[in-house]
Amino acid sequence: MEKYLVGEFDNEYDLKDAVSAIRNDGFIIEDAYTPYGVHGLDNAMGLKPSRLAKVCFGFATLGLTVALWLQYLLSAVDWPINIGGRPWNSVPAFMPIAFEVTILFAGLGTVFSFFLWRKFKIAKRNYHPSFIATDNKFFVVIYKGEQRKPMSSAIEIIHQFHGKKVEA
Amino acid sequence: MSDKIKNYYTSFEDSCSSDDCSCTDLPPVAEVEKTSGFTRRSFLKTAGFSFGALFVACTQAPVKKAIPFLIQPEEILPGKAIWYASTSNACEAGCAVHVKNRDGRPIKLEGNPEHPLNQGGLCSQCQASLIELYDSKRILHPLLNGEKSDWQTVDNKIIEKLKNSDKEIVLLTNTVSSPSSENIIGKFKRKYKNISHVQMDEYSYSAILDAHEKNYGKRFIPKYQFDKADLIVSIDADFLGTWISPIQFTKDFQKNRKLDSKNISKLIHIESHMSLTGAKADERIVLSPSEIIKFTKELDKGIQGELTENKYASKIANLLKHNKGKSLVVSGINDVRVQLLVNRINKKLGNINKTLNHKEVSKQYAGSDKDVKVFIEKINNGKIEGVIIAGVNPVYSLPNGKELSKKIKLLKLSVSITDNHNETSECCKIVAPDRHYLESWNDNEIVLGLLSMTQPVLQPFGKNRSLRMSINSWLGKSGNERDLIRNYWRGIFTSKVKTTQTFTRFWNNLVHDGFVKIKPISLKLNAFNDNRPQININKPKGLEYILYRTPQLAFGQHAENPWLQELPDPITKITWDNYVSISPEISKKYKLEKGDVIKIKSGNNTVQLPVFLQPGQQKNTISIALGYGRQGTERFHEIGPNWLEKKPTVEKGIPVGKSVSHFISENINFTGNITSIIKTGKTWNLAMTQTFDSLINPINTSPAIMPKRPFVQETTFKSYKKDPTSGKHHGHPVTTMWKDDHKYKGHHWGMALDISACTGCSSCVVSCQVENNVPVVGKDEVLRKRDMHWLRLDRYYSGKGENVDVSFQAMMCQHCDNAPCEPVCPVLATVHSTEGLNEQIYNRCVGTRFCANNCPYKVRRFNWFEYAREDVMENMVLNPDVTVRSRGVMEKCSMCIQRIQEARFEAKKNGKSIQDGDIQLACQQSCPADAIVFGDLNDPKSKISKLVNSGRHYKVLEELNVRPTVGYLTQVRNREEDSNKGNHHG
Amino acid sequence: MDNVVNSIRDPQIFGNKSLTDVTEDVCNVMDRKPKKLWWIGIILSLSALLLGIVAVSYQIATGIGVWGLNKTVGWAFDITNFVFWVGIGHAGTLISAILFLFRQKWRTSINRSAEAMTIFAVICAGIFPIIHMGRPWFGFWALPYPNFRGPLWVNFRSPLAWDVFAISTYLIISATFWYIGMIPDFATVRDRAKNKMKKFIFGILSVGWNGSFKVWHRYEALYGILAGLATPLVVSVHTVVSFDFATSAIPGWHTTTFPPYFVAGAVFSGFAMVLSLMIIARKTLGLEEYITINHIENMTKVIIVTGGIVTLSYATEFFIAWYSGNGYEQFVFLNRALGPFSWAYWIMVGCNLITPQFFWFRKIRRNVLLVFILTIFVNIGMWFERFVIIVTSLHRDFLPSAWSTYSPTLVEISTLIGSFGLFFTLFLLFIKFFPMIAIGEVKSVLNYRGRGGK
Amino acid sequence: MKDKLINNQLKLITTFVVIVGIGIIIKNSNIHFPGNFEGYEPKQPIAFSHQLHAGEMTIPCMYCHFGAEDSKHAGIPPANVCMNCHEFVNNNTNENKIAEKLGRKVEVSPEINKIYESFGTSEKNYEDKSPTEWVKIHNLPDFVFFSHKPHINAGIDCEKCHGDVASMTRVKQVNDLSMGWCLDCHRQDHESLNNTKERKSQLQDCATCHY
Repeated sequence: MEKYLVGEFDNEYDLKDAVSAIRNDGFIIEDAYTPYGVHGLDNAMGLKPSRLAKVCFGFATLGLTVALWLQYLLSAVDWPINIGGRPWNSVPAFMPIAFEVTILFAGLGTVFSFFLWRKFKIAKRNYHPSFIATDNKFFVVIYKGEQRKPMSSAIEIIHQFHGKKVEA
Repeated sequence: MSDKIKNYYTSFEDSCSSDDCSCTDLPPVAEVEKTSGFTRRSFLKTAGFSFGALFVACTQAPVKKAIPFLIQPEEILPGKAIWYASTSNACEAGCAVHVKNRDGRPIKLEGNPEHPLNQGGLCSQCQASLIELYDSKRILHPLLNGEKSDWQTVDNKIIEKLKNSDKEIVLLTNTVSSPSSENIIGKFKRKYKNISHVQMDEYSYSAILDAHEKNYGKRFIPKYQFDKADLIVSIDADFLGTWISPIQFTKDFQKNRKLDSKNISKLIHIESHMSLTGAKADERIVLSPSEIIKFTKELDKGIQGELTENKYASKIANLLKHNKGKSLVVSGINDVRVQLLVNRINKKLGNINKTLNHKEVSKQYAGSDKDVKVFIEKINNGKIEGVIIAGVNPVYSLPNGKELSKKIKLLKLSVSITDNHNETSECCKIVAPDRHYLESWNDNEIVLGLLSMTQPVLQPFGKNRSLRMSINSWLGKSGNERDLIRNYWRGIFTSKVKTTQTFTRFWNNLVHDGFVKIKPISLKLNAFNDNRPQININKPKGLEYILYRTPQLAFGQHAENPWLQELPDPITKITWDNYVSISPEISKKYKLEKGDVIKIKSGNNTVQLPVFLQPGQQKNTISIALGYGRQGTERFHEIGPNWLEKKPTVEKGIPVGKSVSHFISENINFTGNITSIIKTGKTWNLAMTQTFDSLINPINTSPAIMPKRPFVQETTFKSYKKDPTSGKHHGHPVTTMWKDDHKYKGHHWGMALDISACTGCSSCVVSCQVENNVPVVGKDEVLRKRDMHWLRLDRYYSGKGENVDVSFQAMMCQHCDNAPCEPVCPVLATVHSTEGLNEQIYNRCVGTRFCANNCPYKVRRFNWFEYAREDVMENMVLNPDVTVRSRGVMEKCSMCIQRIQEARFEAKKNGKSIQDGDIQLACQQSCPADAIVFGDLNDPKSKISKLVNSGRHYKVLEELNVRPTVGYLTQVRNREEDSNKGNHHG
Repeated sequence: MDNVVNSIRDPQIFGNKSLTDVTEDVCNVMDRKPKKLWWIGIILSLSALLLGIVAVSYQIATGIGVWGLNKTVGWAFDITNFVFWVGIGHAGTLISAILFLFRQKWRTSINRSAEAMTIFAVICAGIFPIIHMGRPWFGFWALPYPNFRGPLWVNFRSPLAWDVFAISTYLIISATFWYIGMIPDFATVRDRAKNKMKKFIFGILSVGWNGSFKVWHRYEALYGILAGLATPLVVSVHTVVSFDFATSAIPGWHTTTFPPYFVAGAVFSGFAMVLSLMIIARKTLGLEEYITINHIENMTKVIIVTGGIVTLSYATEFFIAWYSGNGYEQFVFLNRALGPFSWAYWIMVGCNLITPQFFWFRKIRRNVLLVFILTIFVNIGMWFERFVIIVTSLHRDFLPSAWSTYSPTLVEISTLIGSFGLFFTLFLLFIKFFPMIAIGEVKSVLNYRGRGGK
Repeated sequence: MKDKLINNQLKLITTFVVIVGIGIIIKNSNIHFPGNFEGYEPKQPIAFSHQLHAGEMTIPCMYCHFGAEDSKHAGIPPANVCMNCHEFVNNNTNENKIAEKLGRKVEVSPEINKIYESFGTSEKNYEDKSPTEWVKIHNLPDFVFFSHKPHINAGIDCEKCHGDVASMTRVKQVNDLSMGWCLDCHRQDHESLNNTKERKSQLQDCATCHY
């Protein structure tokens, strides 16, 4: 617990305001812990938008390509079979599957990437055995060191926003 | 073509010299009984044919054994079909057949194209008679008082009775058309003086014979030459369906119906109930039975130049007079007076020896009602001591059969020669089992001067013996059947056969070809003795009934044949039942609907049967099919798949349908008057394969722009001659946005069906069933609309009331080039071949049924269950070249792909390409009307290509752009104008 | 601004709940012994399921012949049930995905159970294409996998192959979406669980979730993406299902309006089913404060709209049949309304056209019992819609000689009952053992009216 | 961090190697997919050696399996074909050849004797006649139509499918007889086929084998 300072709040608004203030004071916010996704906290913490959307697009493109290419390959090249007089490469008929596979690749790929980000384990580490951020409490974790101001000013801010410091 | 096939025929003659063909190393099949009855294994082992698969204790995979011959007969090659020429005995018509033998078992019958009578056609009964060979309920050993016995005991007993008889013993047989049998019966009569021979036909043609006796001094049936007649007037003679020799007549009839000739024959048919001939008739006149007799009388008056009031009679008489010598009047009424009138008319018209051949007369039927009547009287008066009954079932087929059976039971000697239990054999003390015709030797002189040969194509299953051999034993002689016949012919060879050949040569030809022309006996007829009968018909007060035979079951001879029972009646499309066909007028009068069970009373006779509303039925008549209610059909209780909601085809112990033999009049007349009709309040399900009769939409759901569907397109002969495309529905051109990726550069198989020629006889349906291992499913499944026939014969009525027209349209897979079934199958189980066939791959099919749903023609059949194949005996009829489909897969017409492949292999072997006509599909081969043509659409010289370009060719549902390769040729009727049908031009 | 708007609105959740209240209320359902009503429900569902299992086992052992199908009508109850259940499955994704994208906050109380319903409905639906095969044990042949047959692939042109892809994609994506949505709630359950077993199981399910906002940040991006993917997916799936019919050659099936018609119908029936279930669930589990009358009212409004589209579709079909000048097409529609199956047609019209009209009245919309009854009618009507489309089009198509009729057997009816048994069994187990309300999401809308909640 | 990356890559490579390895093992082992009986080499009732007859004596295949040219089945020779030679040859050991020369009694080989025994004691007695029950090696499912006739007439060597039987003492199935294996040839050009495009694709039609 030496490396981190943990503050506890009762609602999202206090947490959000406190995080903004602490960050403005030059502290490094390691993380925040909340029972639900607090709207606007990402801006307060200064998090960059996720890259998952780009990943998703990549997988979708892959899915589309694979589906169209495979359907063409298997129906028209590998073993072309006359099916009801339809053209070998019946592109319109290949569209539904191409679409579904696109979605499948995009969805699964994105989820896979999401989990891959933390090696299939979402929790990085547990900072404190007693804090539980899944019920009604909100926490902020401040990294000690490299800060311009002393830690006490951070604790002050926490108190200012109706929070309290979590003791080790 | 014929030469090529001929090479296949190998007669048994070469290798067999003894009766049982035991010249090979095969033990007689009868040995098998000792082990465990007939199993596939023991049959294969003993009958000795290769590749019996048997599963021995398996470690990893089942071990399959292959058992070769010990000594392989030269002509037998496992896996290759051998064809034998023979003559069918399925009915008295005696059509010539080719029997396809594979690995020692006959698996298909086909008409012999060279035979002058049936000319390659074969009826449904004959096609189906094959399975009777493998009937596990056949009697395979003699029975004494119902107990299993042996020949020695039985023979001794019979001979003893024969020797010690002091009263008459009657040998009652069907018509004996075999010269050698006639000969041996003669010997029999000479040896045992008390024996008298009575011939009877179950369905009697006695009146024709008797009338000719009165007119010409000899009992004979002339050879009717429908091919030479320009005008045919048929007075209730269903010659295309059931009368005398329907296949021969259909072939002949079609010869004068070729549309490319200047004139075609015109058929006028007079009848009370709808028959196949009536369905095909150009003019159909509907009269009640009593009116028909009256009409005949009036017609005779008209022909003889007297005045007649009957408008039909005068009109037809005029027509006939215009066609003197080119017309033919026939009648199927078993009434001597009517037949005398018909003889008078034909004589007056000068048809004798022009359209009515008095030289090569038919010997198919010779039974005499008079003789039978005398026999019955004698037996009733106790003047008879014993009977030997062969080939007929009088207890069933005679009107007073029940009393007869009681009398027979009282006799000292009663012998029944039959190969299955029937009503007559039940009351006989001794049953001497007969052979199936595919197991026996026989000779037939069906028409004078034409000798047909029957030869065995496999070893007999049991210790059966034909009538000839039985009599031979009772004469105290031994020997085998073949030698008996051969020696008989050797004896009369020089006198009978006008040839320079040696006898061996003659005999070998006879066995090889199946028939040979011999010198006919000259009949020496008397000069025409005019005999005008006095007919006074009172108009009956009530309704009249007609008893008729259906083309599939005839008079019940084949009632135990599951194929025939499930074959829909060509007219009513009902399976597994007989019923009372009534006219809509009667239905209205008595408030009857389809399926209501009514009680019909005529004198003391009653019967309860469900009713069926038959379009085209004379308004004051009802008609009932004969041949049902046969003992032995109780067995069909078991038939069909067994499941939760299964209803048995027949209740336990109840036969299929009801017998109406007791309604036959004492004079063996098949009509009569009804005393009363009572509605019982019960209902009965009639299993129909087609419930909608008309191409006209049901009234309340009919769209204004399409009151009638244009699937059957028809015209008259006159319009056709003016414009070959007349009557055709002119659709809109179909366009496509896709480029054609699929050009058929090799063969492109196609088929054309001539609606105009098709008589609806349904022979093709059975032929297809036999060829392609189509299962029988039972009445309940048919009721549920799950019949399995690949080829269904759609029947449509047009017109109203009595005056309806009938069209038959054979509907099977149309092998569409743009098949709608194919793109919907997820697993590629139905795809297109490079030769334009729609292929169904059973082993790939998972059974989504999407293809069947998407088929506009609804010709796909699904295996709803694992259809019973437990009867190992009947399994031997299966075609080894066609997969037996398992449960859950789709099947349909494959265009007999196995035949196409066979022809391809043969062509390859000979280094040639397939020629037009090399491939004959099963349906096409059997068709007596030659209505089915198959061939290569890419070959401009093929018959099919010519038909496609003939102007008559159209495709059903062409507007869907599915591009079927099966097409139809317009219905052309030879009549003046088409009043009730306006052609729809879209 | 927020205050002005929000003050005139009802709160999303009634009863002034605190964050802990939400946790407790939802989790208590999982801890408490279930009510008597739940037990009755599960026993009924399990017996229905058992009946279905017996029926399907018998059918697979004996053959498709135990159904009332015939050579003309090759599909009836099987595919009707399939389309019906797929349709039901649509509301769930629609509520969770599309309403999420439209930022409809009222979805939070119902989206979890609606998604669960989707998955269970798709499972129910997915069973039918498999068991309707003649040889279901070879059903895997519909998948393109390398094999020793050449290799032989599948027919990518077949709508049934499309179905395989569409339904499995839909099931996978919906299940993923559902699971992803539940991870924070699993963590909540884990953290308050006393039972070790429960802690362990939910520990695994929650993959170590601890409320880290850095994870929340990415999690919300992922959730948004999945919602974005599920939306076109939900439309495409029923479009593909409608292709089963629309790409065929059979009049009455061969219709270009089918995709929108089917999608609207699916949403229509799905919302009705969600409503029925929610009404049962809130009653049996005492969740009236979470699933409020406002939720019910909102959903009835969606039913009015989709019901309107369905009505329009029915009218369009008839209009096009008349306008096309195609006799076969006209016949099929006349036959639908006046033929032997007209009773089914009029049940369909009665239930789907008339029922939604009651929802124009606010009093009815806010009467829970009436809404429940009416939604049941909508579901009956929508089942019959599929039945009418499938059976009436097939039983009289082109050739009169092949026309036939259809009546179901006991086995088919049992299978239908069994599918309901499976659905309700799964659903009842779900509401007992999983957080049936999205705790995290509800918490986020507690203060929707403004600051407060203390 | 770098270590971790390498570690991950190592894991990936290991997994890949293991999967490929398993594949190679399955391919080369005797593990077969269901329905594949490659390598089937059952014991036959008579220890007949193709190596001796077809190999050393160079008897052509079609001498015994004469059905192949004109039938679906190549056929197993009936005992009378065996007797064409074995009426005279009843032993193959050199000692007995010498013994024969010297006019001493020749011992009949027990295997050849089985042929004699199958004919039974006398011509008319059917009871003890028993054709040899050979074990069928090359089995195809019932839904596959295979005919030797077109293949032999196309000039395809027996060895192409049956392997080098002339070197086998006991006959063994050398190919898996799978549909893919059939198609390997049916997709190829063969000099004996008229090598037109249609002809080739016709051989790939489903109904070439399945009907």
